[in-house]
Amino acid sequence: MEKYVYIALFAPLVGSLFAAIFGASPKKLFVGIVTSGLLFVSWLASITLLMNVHGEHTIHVKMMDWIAAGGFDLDFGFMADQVSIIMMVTVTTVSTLVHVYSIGYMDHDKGFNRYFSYLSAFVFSMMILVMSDNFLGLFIGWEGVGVCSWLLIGHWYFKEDVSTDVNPAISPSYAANEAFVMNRIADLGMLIGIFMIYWHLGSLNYDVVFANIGTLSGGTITAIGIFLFIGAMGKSAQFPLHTWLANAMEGPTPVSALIHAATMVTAGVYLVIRSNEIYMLIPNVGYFIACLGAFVAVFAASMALVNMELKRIIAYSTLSQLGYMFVAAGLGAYWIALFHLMAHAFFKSVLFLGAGNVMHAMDDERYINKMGGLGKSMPWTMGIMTVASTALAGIWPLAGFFSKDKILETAFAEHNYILWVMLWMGAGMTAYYSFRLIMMVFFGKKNYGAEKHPHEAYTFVIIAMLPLAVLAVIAGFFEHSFMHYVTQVLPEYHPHVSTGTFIFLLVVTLGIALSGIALAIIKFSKGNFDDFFRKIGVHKVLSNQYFIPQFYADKIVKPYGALSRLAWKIDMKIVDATVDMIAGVIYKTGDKARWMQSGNLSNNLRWMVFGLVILLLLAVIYRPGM
Amino acid sequence: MNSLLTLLIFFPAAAALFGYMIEQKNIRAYGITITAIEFVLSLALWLGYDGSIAGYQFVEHASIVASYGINYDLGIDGISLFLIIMSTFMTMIAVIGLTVKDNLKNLIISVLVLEMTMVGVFAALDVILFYIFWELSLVPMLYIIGAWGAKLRIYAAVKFFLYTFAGSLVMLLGILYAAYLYHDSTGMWSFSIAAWQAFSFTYTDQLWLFSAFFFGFAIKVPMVPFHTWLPYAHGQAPTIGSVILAAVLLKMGTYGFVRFSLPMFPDASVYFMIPVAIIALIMIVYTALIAYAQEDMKQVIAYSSVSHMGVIVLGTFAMNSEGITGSLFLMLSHGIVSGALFMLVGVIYDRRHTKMMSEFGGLASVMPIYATIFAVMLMASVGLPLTIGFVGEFLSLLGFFKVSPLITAIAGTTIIFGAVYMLSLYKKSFFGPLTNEKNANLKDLTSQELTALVPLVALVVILGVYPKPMLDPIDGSVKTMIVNMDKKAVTQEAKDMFAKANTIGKDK
Amino acid sequence: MLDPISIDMASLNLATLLPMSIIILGALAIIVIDLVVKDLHKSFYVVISELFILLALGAVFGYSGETRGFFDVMLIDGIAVLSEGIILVASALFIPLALTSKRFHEYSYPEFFALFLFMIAGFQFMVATDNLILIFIGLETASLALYTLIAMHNRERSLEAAIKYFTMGALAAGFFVFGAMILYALTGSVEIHKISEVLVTKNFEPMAGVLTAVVFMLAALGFKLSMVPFQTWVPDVYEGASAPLAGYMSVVPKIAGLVVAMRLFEFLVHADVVWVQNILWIVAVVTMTLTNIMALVQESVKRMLAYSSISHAGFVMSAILIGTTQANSALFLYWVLFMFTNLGAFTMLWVSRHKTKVGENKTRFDHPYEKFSGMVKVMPVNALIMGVFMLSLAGMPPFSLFWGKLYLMSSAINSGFIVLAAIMALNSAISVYYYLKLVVYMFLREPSKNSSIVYMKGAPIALKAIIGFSAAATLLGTFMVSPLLEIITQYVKASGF
Amino acid sequence: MITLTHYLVLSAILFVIGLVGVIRRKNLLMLFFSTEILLNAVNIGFVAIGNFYADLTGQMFAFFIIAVAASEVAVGLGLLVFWYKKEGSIDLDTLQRMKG
Repeated sequence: MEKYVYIALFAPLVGSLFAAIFGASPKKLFVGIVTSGLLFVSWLASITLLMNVHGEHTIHVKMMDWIAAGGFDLDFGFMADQVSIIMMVTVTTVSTLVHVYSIGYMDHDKGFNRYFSYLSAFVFSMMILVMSDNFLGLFIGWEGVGVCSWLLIGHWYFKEDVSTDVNPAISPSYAANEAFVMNRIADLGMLIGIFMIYWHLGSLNYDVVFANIGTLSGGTITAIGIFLFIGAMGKSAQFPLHTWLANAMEGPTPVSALIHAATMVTAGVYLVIRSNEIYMLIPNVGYFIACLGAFVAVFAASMALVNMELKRIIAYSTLSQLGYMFVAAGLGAYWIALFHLMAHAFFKSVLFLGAGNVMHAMDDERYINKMGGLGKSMPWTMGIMTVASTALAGIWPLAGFFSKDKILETAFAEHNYILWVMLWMGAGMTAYYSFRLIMMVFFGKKNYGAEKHPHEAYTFVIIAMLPLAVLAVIAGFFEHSFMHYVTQVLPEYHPHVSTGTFIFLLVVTLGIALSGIALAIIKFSKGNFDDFFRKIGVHKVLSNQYFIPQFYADKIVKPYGALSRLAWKIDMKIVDATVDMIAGVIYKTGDKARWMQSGNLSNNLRWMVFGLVILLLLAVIYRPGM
Repeated sequence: MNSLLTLLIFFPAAAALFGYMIEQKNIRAYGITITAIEFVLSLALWLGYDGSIAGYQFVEHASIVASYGINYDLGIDGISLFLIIMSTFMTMIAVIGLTVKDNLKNLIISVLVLEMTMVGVFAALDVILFYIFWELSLVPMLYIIGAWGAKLRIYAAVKFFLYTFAGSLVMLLGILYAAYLYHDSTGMWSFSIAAWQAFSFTYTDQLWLFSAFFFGFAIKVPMVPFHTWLPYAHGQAPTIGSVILAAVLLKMGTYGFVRFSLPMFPDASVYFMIPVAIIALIMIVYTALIAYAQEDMKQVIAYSSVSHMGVIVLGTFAMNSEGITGSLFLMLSHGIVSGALFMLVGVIYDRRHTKMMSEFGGLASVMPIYATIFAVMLMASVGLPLTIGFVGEFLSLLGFFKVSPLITAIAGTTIIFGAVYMLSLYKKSFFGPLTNEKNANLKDLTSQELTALVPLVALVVILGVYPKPMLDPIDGSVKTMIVNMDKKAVTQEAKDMFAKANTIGKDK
Repeated sequence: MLDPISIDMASLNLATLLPMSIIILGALAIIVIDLVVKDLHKSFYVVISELFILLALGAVFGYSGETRGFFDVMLIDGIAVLSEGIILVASALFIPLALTSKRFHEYSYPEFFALFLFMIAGFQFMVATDNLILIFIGLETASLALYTLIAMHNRERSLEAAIKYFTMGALAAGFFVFGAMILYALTGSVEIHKISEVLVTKNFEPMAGVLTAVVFMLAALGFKLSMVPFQTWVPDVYEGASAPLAGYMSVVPKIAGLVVAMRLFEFLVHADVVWVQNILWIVAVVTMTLTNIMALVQESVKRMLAYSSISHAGFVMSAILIGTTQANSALFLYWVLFMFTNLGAFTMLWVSRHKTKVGENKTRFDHPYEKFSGMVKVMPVNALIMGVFMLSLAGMPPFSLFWGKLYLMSSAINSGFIVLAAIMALNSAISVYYYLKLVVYMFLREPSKNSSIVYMKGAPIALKAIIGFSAAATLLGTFMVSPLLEIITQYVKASGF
Repeated sequence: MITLTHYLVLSAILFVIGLVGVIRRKNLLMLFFSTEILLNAVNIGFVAIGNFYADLTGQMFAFFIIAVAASEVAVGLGLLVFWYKKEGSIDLDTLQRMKG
């Protein structure tokens, strides 16, 4: 079995390095094919593990020593237990398909090879993240995916910076840096969490940590939990570290699909699920996580309501879905969180890919109000995206229904009715903005000039999308087998609600979802509904993302620059000047002292006599020790 | 092979003497050969080093001033071993990457002399001997900066010289006073480092001596507020000067802390732990801020190295082997990384004769390989896991966390600020459209530059993934050092601190 | 009726006079030869004097007998031997410099060499006695000869220098004898060991009298040792004198003065007369610091070296204040090493004269800094040697003078003069600047355009030898220190300091 | 009755006169005279003290001082004449080429 672990882990790396060889050279198709192939290998390995790992015999492998100093001794260790295998399968599935898709999508890009090298490198990091058997290994992957996302968001680095009202993200390279730095902020929190774990338990291996975490004082555990979660907030773009995700849409669309929808952003959720032993001990923190999640779910959804950028809308919806996952995780329903994570990975990634097709067809048009009526020209894409949106909206019998519904159920069962209400509203919004998007893109009248000739994407691209679409449809039916599988490591959880309530919840949730859809369809089938929001005046706030980006720009980025320039001035004008001043003073004193050397003989003689007299005076007046 | 260290020290010097006879146009080849041989010799040191032995190895002894206890004592342990190797290695790399044309012979010769002093500093086991090499290292550096530097070179060189010289004179006072104390209680003159490490000074004396030594080291490191010579020196120095300065000369200061301050004055070290840590904090945050404000690529890296040295100092004063080992490893990694970064800046400077970021932008599209290597070094510099930069930084912070979580938390911002200034540097010069047509047809790295840089890249990755072979010997020596510190500590506070810093879980 | 005076020759122990007599003999010989044969080439006289000096040197170190002799006027103790050694070696290094290829007419007079030898004899007498009379005689003999030697360089500047030096010297002589008079009045003796005995028995009463005497002595010796504020003559005289003579003056008269100072003051210091200690402290500190910072602003290397040598004198002055054996050994060690380095430096100036003057202050200086700019490009070896001298003077390890500084500072610390040591360190830090200035000019600047500079134009082998010798001594100082220290310490111990 | 004290006082007074001369006079010749006064002041003292102690050393010293004084004058005047030839003046303030 070990070898499958290694295959699953290193196949992407091999692919990445292979692609890297051709990094600087012009497009080579086989690069794309080879990397995709290797990912497929990795996928096969993951599936094999999925088939073979159950019950107690999870797989642990120690590859080699890494860092050993003082009491600290850590090696590259990997494990394949149910949770990580689920993650592996999800990651490899989506990424394999995204790779294939990318061959088509990046067809004309001159950074083709480079792109695939990065993409595979990302998958490798992601695999480390999910497969590591210790926190530091996870941190490697954690940072690794960060870098790859930096590289991929900045893939079109040559675009120039523009003002935020032209493009809120300014430029790919800017967005890339923003994403990296924001994640770094969170990573610091995580690092501190890791430090605490080490100094209290003397190890970073999951087994050891989780075995002994109970021995620590409540305060310590809480602190650890909080710091780890700060890390999670960064990666999963939870409020207030969420702004980077929307800007990350500057990257190529497949990247958004893979990294910023399916995998990387869910790493935070994974962390919380993985550390469930810790969070179970600190329900307050869990509750806080849940609340934050619920808040983000609504907060992000609200921004999606009015936004006009195709990908941003989906990005916000990703945010809000992450919120859902955190609610589940926070409330202790870890397997549900994981379930939603997986389901979401499928339908959200395919949604993105669809968006990619659309933008491609519209020569990288990013605003949905400049689209419309594309349904005729690209039926497949329309079909797939509609399915995905339905799944996202949580309509029976699609995946979203099962996973999301469970979360609402949990919230209700835990008697967190406020949370439930928020999530419920969120569900409605989700349904609305998803179909608003569908309507504005595929239906209604053309809002674009005749120079554009939308066309369906390559067949193999569509084919690459189909499996995801299918999964988006059927994933939900695996709920029970999934639960049985993962609860072998994750704590069992069943939302206990009476059948009556259950039915009620079902109806209510479905109801709001359907009504959301209905609203969208009706309103947008004839023109635009956003005027309503303009009327009630929230439009401006929402479309400016609650002015949070401006706030960061004005209150953090600008002052930071000013502060640094000030520091530089201080350094030059004060610290350095002082040093020079001291030297200068000495020098000037020397210059002053020269008058003594008048070179006039009688002055010299006077000096001698003066010296004599002074000494005599001293002899008279100054009498120490007597 | 017991005179290996002597060979290591004086082979370059001898080579420098003979260098005068070499034909002007072959001098570069000569330089590379010599430094390469030197590097191989230093590797032999590594092979011969026995990690299982505590204490110094390759010890050599000869008397200089017998009546006054000044001896020619050489020896290494895990702490100095890799610093020596790093010095020889970086010198070799720097010479390979050398692009200076005029008066090359003198430059190579001074570099060789410099190499002698660097190895000498790390190999010396006699305080006076150490001091001799320490001071002597200023002279060739003065020449290198002052003769091949940029416009302000003479100001920069003299400032560097005077500042460091002044600092080390204070240290000299400390040395003499320590010798006096040693003579006072043992009745014999000795400047042997080992002897002083074994000898336990009284508490108050320790405080004084620590401060005296601190001046010498702090200026060399350089620690805020004694750091202002560094930007000038780096800004004006030729590439090779900056490389060696950043890679090795700065490390002398931090090495001094590990070799002198901690083991000789453990109580004082504990007493000054927090003040020093706070200075380190200022270094980390304040200089990181300044680095962000710079317009000159080289200045960014110059200030960034001050910031990183802050982390090193912090780790050194963690008083546990996680921290100290980490800081020593960080010295090595910072040596390699900052050296590489300075060389990279040198590459673009050779092509465009400017280091101003405003002059660049979009370089990634014209010089992809250059951009890639730069990116790798950048990531190593911001401490990305699996690069050499991470191991040391992580361990240093980890180590100090036990002492003071709060300070470490603030110090940890280095991973944020580091990312900020480095990424903005990268964005300004490599990303965006190619605006300045002067850059339109810059040629990518030459084979010469690649031969210099690729080994560094390789090291960055290899040691990032598998640092063990270096960590083990270092850690061994550090552990013994800490044990001895604990043994000779006179105050209870110190003993408690050592106990606290080295226990996992509840403090006893 | 007077009884016939009968003295047992053996008791005179004339051997004590041998070194001086040799030198004086040499001087007379030169004069006689000049009477007999006219216009001999200077090289002849140079060699003759060199030989006599070496002979005397042999006699000095060969001597091993009674410390006292010639009516107990002579006192050949350890420090006498050491200082005589230094004086003679310095002279031996100095004389060959007359062999410069350029024509200076002082060397064409045999009197020059005769006077030079007389001067040496004077200094020898100064150090080889503790009798104030003889000290006075020696001092005056030496000084008068020296004035003349300076004047013989025969430029307005050298004449001016001679006059200044002479007049102030005369005043100093006045101080000296007045001080001697007071001491005589207090103790009825002019022999320092007797004086000290008497004073100690009288427990230094009347203090006022003793202090007054000390003050006058301090003023007189302060002039010789160029202690502030009696140092005003030094830069001018050095500038006026020929480079080698300036170098010579910075070494030999000072060591003579230092020895006298040791003999005079140390018993006071040891009898801890606090006043003397404090005053010496102040004088030493002020001297080394003030002149140090004055040296910073000089435009002429020669003047800079003048100031720096004052500062060095201040350095070693503190050894007398410390007064331990280590300190006194340090004094001699320092001075030996200083002798080589400083003579070397001045010799470099000597050989690097050039026809036209350079620098903005063209009319004034023979050796402005500008003259040396870019020297490394023109003649690397010279630049290197000069650089080594400068670094050594700056106390940069491992060059010779570093060891002197080291040992002196450590002696200060060992006897609790921490502050003094700190000030010493501070001063060496400051002094680096002006020594470095020359290094900077030589190594870091471009050669000045005017081609009329002829560095070291055909310097004869003798000069090169001298330079090579002092360079080697400076460079390899590290290896000389240990044996030197052995000898010095033993001698100093022997003479009870 | 004239005691030693009187002699010493006289000697001191003369010495001071000498000193004053040295610092006041601008004429080189006068300067030499002043130094002579200094020395002779000391001579008086020495002789008196020698007499007081009934010891010859004082007188010996005096003799030596006289001798030295003589030779000083010789050298001094030599320099002075030389200078006068060059400058045509023996005023101290003309003697100021070098300073700083």
